[in-house]
Amino acid sequence: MMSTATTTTMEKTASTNGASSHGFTLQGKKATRFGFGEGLVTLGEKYDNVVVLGGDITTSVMTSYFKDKFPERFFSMGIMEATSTLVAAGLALSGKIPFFASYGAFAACRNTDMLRISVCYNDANVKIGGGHAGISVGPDGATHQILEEIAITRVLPNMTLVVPCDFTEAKKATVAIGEHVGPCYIRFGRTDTPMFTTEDTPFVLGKAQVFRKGNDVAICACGPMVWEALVAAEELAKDGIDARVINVSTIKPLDNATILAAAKECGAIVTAEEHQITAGLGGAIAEYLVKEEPVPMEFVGVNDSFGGSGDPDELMALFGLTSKEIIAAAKKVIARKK
Amino acid sequence: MMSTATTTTMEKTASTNGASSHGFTLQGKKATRFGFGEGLVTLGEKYDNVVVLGGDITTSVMTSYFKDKFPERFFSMGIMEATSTLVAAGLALSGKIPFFASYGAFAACRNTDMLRISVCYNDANVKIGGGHAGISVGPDGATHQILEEIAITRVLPNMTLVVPCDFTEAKKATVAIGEHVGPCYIRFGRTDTPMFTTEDTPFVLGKAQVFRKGNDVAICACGPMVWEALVAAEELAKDGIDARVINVSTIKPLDNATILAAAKECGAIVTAEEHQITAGLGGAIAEYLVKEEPVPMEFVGVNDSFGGSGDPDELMALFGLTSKEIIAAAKKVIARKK
Amino acid sequence: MASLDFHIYPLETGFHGSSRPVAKPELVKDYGYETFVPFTNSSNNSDEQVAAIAKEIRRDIVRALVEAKSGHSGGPLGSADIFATLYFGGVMNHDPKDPWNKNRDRFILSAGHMCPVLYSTLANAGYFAKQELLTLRKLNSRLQGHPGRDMGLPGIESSTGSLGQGLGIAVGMALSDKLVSKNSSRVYSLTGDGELQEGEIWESAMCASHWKLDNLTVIVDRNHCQIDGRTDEVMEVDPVSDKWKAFGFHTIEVNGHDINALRQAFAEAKATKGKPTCIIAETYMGHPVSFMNDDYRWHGKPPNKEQAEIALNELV
Amino acid sequence: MASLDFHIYPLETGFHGSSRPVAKPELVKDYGYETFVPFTNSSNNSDEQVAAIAKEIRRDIVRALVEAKSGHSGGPLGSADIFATLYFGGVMNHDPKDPWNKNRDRFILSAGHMCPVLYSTLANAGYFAKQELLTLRKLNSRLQGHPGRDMGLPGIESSTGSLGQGLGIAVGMALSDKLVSKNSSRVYSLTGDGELQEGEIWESAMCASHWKLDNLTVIVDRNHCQIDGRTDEVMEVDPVSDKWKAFGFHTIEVNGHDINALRQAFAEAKATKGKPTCIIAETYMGHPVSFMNDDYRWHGKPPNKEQAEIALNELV
Ligand SMILES: Cc1ncc(C[n+]2csc(CCOP(=O)(O)OP(=O)(O)O)c2C)c(N)n1
Ligand SMILES: Cc1ncc(C[n+]2csc(CCOP(=O)(O)OP(=O)(O)O)c2C)c(N)n1
Ligand SMILES: [Mg+2]
Ligand SMILES: [Mg+2]
Repeated sequence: MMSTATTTTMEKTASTNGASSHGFTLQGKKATRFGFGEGLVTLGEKYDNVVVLGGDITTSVMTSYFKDKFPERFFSMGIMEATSTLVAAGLALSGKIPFFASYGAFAACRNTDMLRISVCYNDANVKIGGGHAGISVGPDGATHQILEEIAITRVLPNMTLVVPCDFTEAKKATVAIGEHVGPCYIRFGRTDTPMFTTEDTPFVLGKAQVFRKGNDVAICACGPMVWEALVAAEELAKDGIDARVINVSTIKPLDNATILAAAKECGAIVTAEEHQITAGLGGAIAEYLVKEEPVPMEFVGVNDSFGGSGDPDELMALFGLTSKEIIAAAKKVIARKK
Repeated sequence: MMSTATTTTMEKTASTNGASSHGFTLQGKKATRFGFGEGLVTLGEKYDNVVVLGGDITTSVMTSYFKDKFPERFFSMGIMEATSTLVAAGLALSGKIPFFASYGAFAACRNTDMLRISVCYNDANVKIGGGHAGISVGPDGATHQILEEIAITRVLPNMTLVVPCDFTEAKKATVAIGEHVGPCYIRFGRTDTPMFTTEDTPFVLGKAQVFRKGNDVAICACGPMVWEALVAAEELAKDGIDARVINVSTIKPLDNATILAAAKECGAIVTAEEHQITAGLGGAIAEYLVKEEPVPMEFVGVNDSFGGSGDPDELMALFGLTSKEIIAAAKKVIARKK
Repeated sequence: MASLDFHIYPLETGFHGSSRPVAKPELVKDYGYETFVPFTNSSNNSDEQVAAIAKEIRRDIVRALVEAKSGHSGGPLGSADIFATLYFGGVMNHDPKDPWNKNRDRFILSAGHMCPVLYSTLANAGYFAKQELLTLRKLNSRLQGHPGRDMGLPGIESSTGSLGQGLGIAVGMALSDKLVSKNSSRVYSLTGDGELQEGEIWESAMCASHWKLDNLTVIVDRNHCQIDGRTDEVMEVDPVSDKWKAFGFHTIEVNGHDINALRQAFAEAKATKGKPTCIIAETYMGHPVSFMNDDYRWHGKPPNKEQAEIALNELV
Repeated sequence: MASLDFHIYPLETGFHGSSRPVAKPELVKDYGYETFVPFTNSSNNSDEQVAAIAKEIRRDIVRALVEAKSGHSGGPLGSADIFATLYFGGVMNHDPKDPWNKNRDRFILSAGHMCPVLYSTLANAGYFAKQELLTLRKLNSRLQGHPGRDMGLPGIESSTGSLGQGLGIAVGMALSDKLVSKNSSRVYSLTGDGELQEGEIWESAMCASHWKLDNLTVIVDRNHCQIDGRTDEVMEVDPVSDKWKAFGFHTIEVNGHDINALRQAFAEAKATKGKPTCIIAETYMGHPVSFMNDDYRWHGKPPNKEQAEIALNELV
């Protein structure tokens, strides 16, 4: 799964050189959803008021871990994402810390009005897990893929939006949103993707992390595209291009300082996300930078179309979501620098 | 209603000078929803397969005009925005041209999943009217105001999104989306707002119109903020600033050529919308320009907060949605030009 | 194991993310509000006393609406007897002096547009000064056009206004009480009958009965009216009682203007174990104001000054 | 007055907004697909003949799934008798040679994940070559993991896959036929029983009965299973029949594996005037494959090669 050509190259590079310029090592692959599942268990162990609502796909979005461990704090809701979100709001207004998880397609779209009014306008301490994000879901096809929810959730006032880059960060991010007070949405994927951060890799909710230093161009990525960005940076280095790679795992609130520094110091930005180019991470960064430091940008993402069935790696290649497109975008944006 | 201080100034200016530099004359006030209602009747008269679905607020969103004229092609759906959207999709897939209208809060958020899958992924010829948009709804407060749906609808592939600037354009836009094949969303308001375009003012779906020439800064606005932009331009002219005013009534697809020319020729952009700054019209323009011509931008809109009760004009002033903020933004962005 | 504490009760902080002030009641009318002594909640209050409070609630609704110049008359007036029974007939366990008491029963107004009756009820119970009713729908008022929790008005448990959502929140609260905290609080939620057209109502109903939430009581304000007309013409919701039964509820049909019948219904709901209860309260929209009674055109408009005067005269 | 015409029937254009090609069936297996002669739809087909076709549909489902290496076995296998009856028992008016004929009856698969049974049914009727079944879920296939109208597969009336949506689309089509075009076409839609938890099902039901859409027949695949377990444990949907009745439907409960009973039910639905009909078809998930039968764990996984062989042997 997702053993794209670029990743293979990377593995080769790593084994040849013994080390990479970014300091991350590929530790195999594991889907971010497992990090979410484990994070829930950690929270459950720490706090007795963390509760989880199941949406009839508990073994897909790994709420099953919590269910097995804390059956008395797990509540099956069946297939009613709108009302599950409302029930979560009611629990939050009663002092509980409820997590509700489903596929992002349904955890952000079936319940958008509920997120807007009952969660965000209420400022209810509800945590939403949106799984199977992006197109890497694969064969299930367009209805089960979701490429729109970064836009949908980040436009909501009071919402915090996190897109962890790998399994390890997903676990940290899940614990962090559980401990943060206020509405949160966390996005995670179904398919096994590269694991490369460690327990020691810094993660702070609301902070973007520079994963590789460089001043020629800054690649701002989220989710599994962070690894693709690191791979791209290694390739770019061969052409003498020194790319900064920033893991923008918190998309809302955006870490303006880190983004601004990148724009000032690199003068050109590439964004990469498994989402529509429209209104996503790239949009968030563009909106901020034109106000502070307008620099040339290029976007790697899905270009305003629905996904489709296929193997995850085939789809990532078909829709242009690999290091290859990041490399091309980086070269293009550097050429545009004034 | 909405007789803001700036508008009053404008009225004075017009009567004093006899003419304005943009060539538009204030013809009184009328809410854009009435244009929607009249447009539906025009469509009904022209085409026998135009049908309208009522959402228990027919006299608010003016589908009542169509209901009165063509009762046999009007179907009351009660209060079920999600299913009304699905029924519309079924009608479209049967060769009808269905319009469903409700408050934008419910016509874009209660049915987001339906818009995504059954309308847009189906490429069904469904037309959604989202009324009571912005905060100018007034006393009903935050739940009935909507400041997020430009983001929510423009991220959907296959969607066409129109935000007419006044009553007359709303009527034209309604007819235009009826004759356009594919999913469309039209946004309109409840409160009476300035009427200033005429039958002769050009309107083409997908085209932005330059409403005032100028090369110092371009103000890109939609909805009632277009009038505020014109008022602002008149004021700026007094300070020797020549502002271009662009009516971006079609937000998706964006008229890239007109936007690009504005960025190139003016070197600075202000956007103005009755919407969150996040991911709205300003976001759409920023996303495009950083790829082509990164110029300084400033955004006039609601800054990531919910609305509230009050008189429309009080709210517009409180949330910073008047010509005053546009003028300040224009001066600020001009100062930022390199 | 620790509970992760967070602030769940609203403060008087004004609008989100801003330092906007809360509107202070300025208007002082000749309503005797300054000297008003709140009514107490007691099962010892006679039906007549509760009915008298309902009348007072209605008067305050009219006064607030005429001042606001917009807002909903029909539903609030028609459901005042239900609110009076709940808050003053000894049905709900609530304390205006300690509004966020952990053991309180909670009320969620799913039909958010009907908030004038809730505001008026709360003011009559002493949650806040009656003068504040006259800020209804005004800029920075804690009495938003639809309930806004962000304004921190005591007694407002949740923002509502988008129909079909409040009931699900109430279900979450009932689930929290019964199955997580395991306390004996009860949760009440009122929905409109047009509101029953929203599918989330039936999701919430299914969920409540699946989890056997016998601490939940739903009241349907069955006034046969919604905005566009009579409910059976706009979108038929009958047979209402069969629907709730089929979704696992104990159902009680009752005259929603009969305090005694309402009290019995609430008692029956409390006594019903193993399933939630739905009380279908037959009411007249706008009742008992002569020119509003049973007329859907009064769903969403306020009386003007003359109409208000007539209404207030009828309500003495 | 003119009708504004637009292209409502899908073409084989591939994915939206792209020139992506449609996958061509490459796999040729020893299934005799090249020489296959489609079955015809006729009320003269005996129950046994229809049952035999159901078996063939099931075999093709297993073959497609094992090739796809992902996808749903349980629902599709369990509902094959319903599909065989609809498409080959003379119930639906449909023509594989003229798939978009204006007078056709339409079928909307609300439970989109069950598409393998629909694809297999359509192939057996001759809508497209059986070989194409072996492209299921592959890149650029017209047989998407959930039905995608953009792929232009003949017989696919709408994209579905997000549960609870297809029924509303079917209601719109029935409304269009009966009240706008005023033709006599019928619309059929199949939902899962877990799917009944989505509130839009009840909105759609209310709407269909409000508009008296007696040209609409809903079939509930009542297999008591969903992803996380038995339906009564995940979220109780019983009493299913009472719910549909309370929402204004004529209801028929039937053994969903009994062709004759199904035929009678569809006939009764056609004869029922003034209200839509809901046929609650009791089925077993995965039926009749021994190791799948009535086991919810087969909701969403394909058989591996060995399992497929066993299944195919059982299905001769
Ligand atoms: C989701 C949603 N859709 C539409 C509205 C607009 N709306 C407010 S009240 C109302 C009618 C409600 O009818 P009912 O529940 O019977 O209340 P009543 O008219 O009896 O007060 C409508 C459609 C809304 N508030 N929320
Ligand atoms: C809106 C939505 N939520 C969740 C899902 C994921 N999902 C697909 S099938 C399914 C279970 C459906 O149960 P049922 O309708 O009984 O079908 P069966 O398992 O019997 O095939 C779920 C939860 C979905 N497709 N759509
Ligand atoms: Mg009513
Ligand atoms: Mg099932």
